Amino acid sequence: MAPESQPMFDTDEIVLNMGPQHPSTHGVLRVVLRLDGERVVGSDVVIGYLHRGIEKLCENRDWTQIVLLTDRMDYVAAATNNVGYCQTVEKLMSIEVPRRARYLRTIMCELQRIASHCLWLGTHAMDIGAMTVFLYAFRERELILDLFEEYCGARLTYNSMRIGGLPLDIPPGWDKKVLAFCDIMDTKLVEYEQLLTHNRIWLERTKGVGVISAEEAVAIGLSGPPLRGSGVKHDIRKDEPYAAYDEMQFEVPVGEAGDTYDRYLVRIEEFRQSVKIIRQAIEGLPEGPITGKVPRLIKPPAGETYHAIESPKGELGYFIAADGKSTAPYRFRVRPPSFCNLQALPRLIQGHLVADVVALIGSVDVVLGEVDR
Amino acid sequence: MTSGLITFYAVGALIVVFALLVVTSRNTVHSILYLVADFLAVALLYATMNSMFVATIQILVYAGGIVVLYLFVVMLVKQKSESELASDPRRRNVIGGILVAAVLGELVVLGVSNAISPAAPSVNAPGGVENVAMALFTDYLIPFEVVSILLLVAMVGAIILARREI
Amino acid sequence: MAEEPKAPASPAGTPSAKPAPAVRKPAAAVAPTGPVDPAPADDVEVPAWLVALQAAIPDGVTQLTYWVGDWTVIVPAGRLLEVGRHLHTGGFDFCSDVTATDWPLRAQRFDMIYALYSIRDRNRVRIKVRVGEDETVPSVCGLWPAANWLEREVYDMFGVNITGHPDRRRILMPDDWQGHPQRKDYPLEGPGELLMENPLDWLRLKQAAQEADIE
Amino acid sequence: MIDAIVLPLLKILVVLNAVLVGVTFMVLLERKVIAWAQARLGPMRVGPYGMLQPIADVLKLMVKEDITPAKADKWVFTAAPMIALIPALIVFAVVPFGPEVSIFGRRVTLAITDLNVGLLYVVSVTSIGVYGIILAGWASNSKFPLLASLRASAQLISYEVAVTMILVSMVVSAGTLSMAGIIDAQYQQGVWYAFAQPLAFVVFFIGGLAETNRAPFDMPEAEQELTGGFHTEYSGMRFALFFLAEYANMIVVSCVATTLFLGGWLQPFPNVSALSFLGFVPGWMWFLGKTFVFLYVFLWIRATLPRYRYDQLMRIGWKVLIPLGIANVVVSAVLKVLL
Repeated sequence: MAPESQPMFDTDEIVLNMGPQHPSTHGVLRVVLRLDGERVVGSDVVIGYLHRGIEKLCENRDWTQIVLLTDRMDYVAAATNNVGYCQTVEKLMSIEVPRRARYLRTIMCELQRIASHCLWLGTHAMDIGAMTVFLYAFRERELILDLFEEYCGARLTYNSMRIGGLPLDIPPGWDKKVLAFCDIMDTKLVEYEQLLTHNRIWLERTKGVGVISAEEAVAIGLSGPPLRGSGVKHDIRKDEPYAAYDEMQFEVPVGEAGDTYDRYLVRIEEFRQSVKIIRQAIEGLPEGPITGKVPRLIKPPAGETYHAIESPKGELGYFIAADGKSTAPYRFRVRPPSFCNLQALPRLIQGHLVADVVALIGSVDVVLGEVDR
Repeated sequence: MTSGLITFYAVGALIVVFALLVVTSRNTVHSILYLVADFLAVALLYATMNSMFVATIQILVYAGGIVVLYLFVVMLVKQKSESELASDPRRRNVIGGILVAAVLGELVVLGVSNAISPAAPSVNAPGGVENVAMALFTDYLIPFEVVSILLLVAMVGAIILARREI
Repeated sequence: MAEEPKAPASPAGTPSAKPAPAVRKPAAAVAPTGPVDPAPADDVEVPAWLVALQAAIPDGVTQLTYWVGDWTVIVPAGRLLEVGRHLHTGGFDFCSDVTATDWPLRAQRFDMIYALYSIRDRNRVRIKVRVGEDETVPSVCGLWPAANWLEREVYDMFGVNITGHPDRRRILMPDDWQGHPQRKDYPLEGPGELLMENPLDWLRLKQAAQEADIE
Repeated sequence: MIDAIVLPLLKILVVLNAVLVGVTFMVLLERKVIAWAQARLGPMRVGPYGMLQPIADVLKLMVKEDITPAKADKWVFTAAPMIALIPALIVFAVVPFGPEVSIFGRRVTLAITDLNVGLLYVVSVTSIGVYGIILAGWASNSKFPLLASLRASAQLISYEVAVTMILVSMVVSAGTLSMAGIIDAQYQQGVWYAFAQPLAFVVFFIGGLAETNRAPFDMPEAEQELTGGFHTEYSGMRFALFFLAEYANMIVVSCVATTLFLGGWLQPFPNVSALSFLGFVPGWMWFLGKTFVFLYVFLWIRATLPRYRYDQLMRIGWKVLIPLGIANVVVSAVLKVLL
């Protein structure tokens, strides 16, 4: 729907193309808005600009080579993708992962959640005009990237997991550094809250914007913080515990009104819960091997399974079918949380103003690498 | 005295030129810009007669307020392209011509009858703040109140007409 | 009752002695004919809601499978909406995923897979529907609006004929794209000319090439 | 002859250069202040601690290509930035920088001119500034700038009313429209109006923020939504003119606020004898110091506060500031009569 170009501005509907190249669409997302003045009358989300065909690629790669490709889907939380994939294959081959590896996986997932939420907070606040929070959030994210760089040598695409456990043990002193990071994070969270949570302008820009009820959120397939923001207490870490989450004590933050402000509060509380989990996991880190009994040439028996984990964006599910003979999965399917959360965008922005569309894209927190795969 | 006279005529000429430009310019926005320039020239005229209060009010009310709304209207309303304007049948009617001739005639008569003598710029300028204030609130109080009520009615009417649930 | 996987036509896999040389292994020698749907072993106790489902719609469930802890219900295309409505009212309110698998050498080529989750009772089930290339499958957007984009992606990637979908357009590929990329007979390196005219010839050509490569 | 022609020209020269240089250094100050607020250093590369950055900016903008969009209305497109800048600069004619001072034995008032309608002059000239923004939006002949220019003009007009109401109440309590007169009134009454009428002070400051499209009200050039607002199509020197206009407007609002509310060049507690030692600091130093405080607060607010949505901004303008302004006029008038 290319915008029709009238010579002069007339007051009926105009079509505005937000994206695919736009400062606040967090990647190559195109939202075609039909506006009546400032109000959004209708919208259509156009995606697919970053489609690399990862699912098809994985169906032509070995089981171990696929870990690399899962890094590149949600590039903001790469370790979570790796954990999700490895656990699905371990479930297929019913491999028992040693306790130390499960603890380390939990720590990595929670560190990745904090890093992803830092990026969300920074860009979300920047879109609504609070520039300083962006710099603060990225300063903390740098600390996490350093931790990951020390562990697996990379800052973005970690390749940090292997089927059956971890490729290498954590360097000495790494756990001390993680604890140090947790202390810093607690003080910095107070800074974020001071800047935003009780800020009148922030309240005015986020309260009552993009309200969605619990039933509607479940029906349209929202998951993760957007779903919990509407009051649905569903967190896969609690409902279907994986890695070492069954041994961790933490609460699942839930909002009430289901507006942008509640989603913001849910994610800010998730920061704290993640720090709490990391502390418990580091203190209780058991000794022992870091990989289970894994055959040298990985060939899962014929069969298929669906395994979901709680990524920072929502329910990240892997549906993998093996045919028992070839060294590549027969069917490799990813249920990306950003894709399903983005589906709710037209419903959320209906009737709002252009400025709210920007706030809502930030509030739904999508990563286009995961949406387009 | 002669320097006062020269400036008066210069500014006067400026006003007339701008007024003509307003009427003759093809593009509507250009004509509005000339209108703004015209009002500023009139304000300049008041300034040369050193009644600064009236000059600043002229800028504030006319140039800063009313013409901005003209510009709003012009920008929002769909423009006729230049070609349509030229061939618009209604422009070439006779009555328009007669009216213009009549007005011009009156001006000439007025100009000739009382010898051209520019109002001498007096020191205690009639346009000073105190004089205007005193006049406004003593001799012309009733018309002032009537005009303010009229404006109020106009505002309320405008709001009712543009009744979109704001 | 479980379907025995047919022995694949040609000897399987690559010679095992030599370590994997090339970075990318050639794809499966021959695409197997269909998924392994193992029947639940006898010591596994069928959950109540599954029994209730089978009771409520006797011919709705053609087969029940259990594998590494997942329950799958194989349903004929005609009864999908009925089974879906029963499960939806039974608590499966969250449709987490809709996808498909392509078994090109099987009569009913596609497997439509609906992964459902119940937030209240915290359990998962998968509905599997076998669909041929020319058959149609009803859209479940009425029951779960979440399936809207998921079904659009299945249509875009596999070309499964989904009817009753409110807005069935391509979602990831450009609108004027020819062919459906995630089909097994769609070459990894993108559409060549031969593929456009006759995909099955292309597939046989590719298999012949692989066999020649093995001797 | 000298007093009538040469002296004013000299004053204009000094003030104009001071303002233009001041504006370029304002840009550096803004980037530095926001950088410090965000735990980073800001420009450090050009000159020691980035001090020569403004010169680099000006040179960059001068040599950059100056593009005019194809179907744009050429004349209006080039005139718009000038129309935006000129009012911002000519307002400095009435700003009283300092008291009477004698240089080389000649009494010189540190203000270009002292109109008896000074304050009204300020209001009327700033109201011309809105043309620059409207015409820029219209002349660029593309959808985004047009939307932005409509927003900007609506915002300016509504906040202009609020600010004018406050100025009226200041005139009521000071008794004169002339800027120097207001400062003397504050000296006679022995109190700065910021403390005499704190509400007016706050409303004026908020109105000033909105009038210069700054901080929480920088709707028109909200990059996130309208890709750059009304100066999307501008580049090179014309864009620099808009930039200068924005910062010059900021300085104007700060100067007017200092004159009206912080007693211009008066030292704090002028008639308290104990503090008379403050007298050695010259008047214009006080004036510049107070203006700098205001400018710093402008930048500080930009670093911390998020941005209002357009309809909230209009609601605040019409439903909060203007009623407060009118109420302030009434109250100060009643007080003036009673006291």
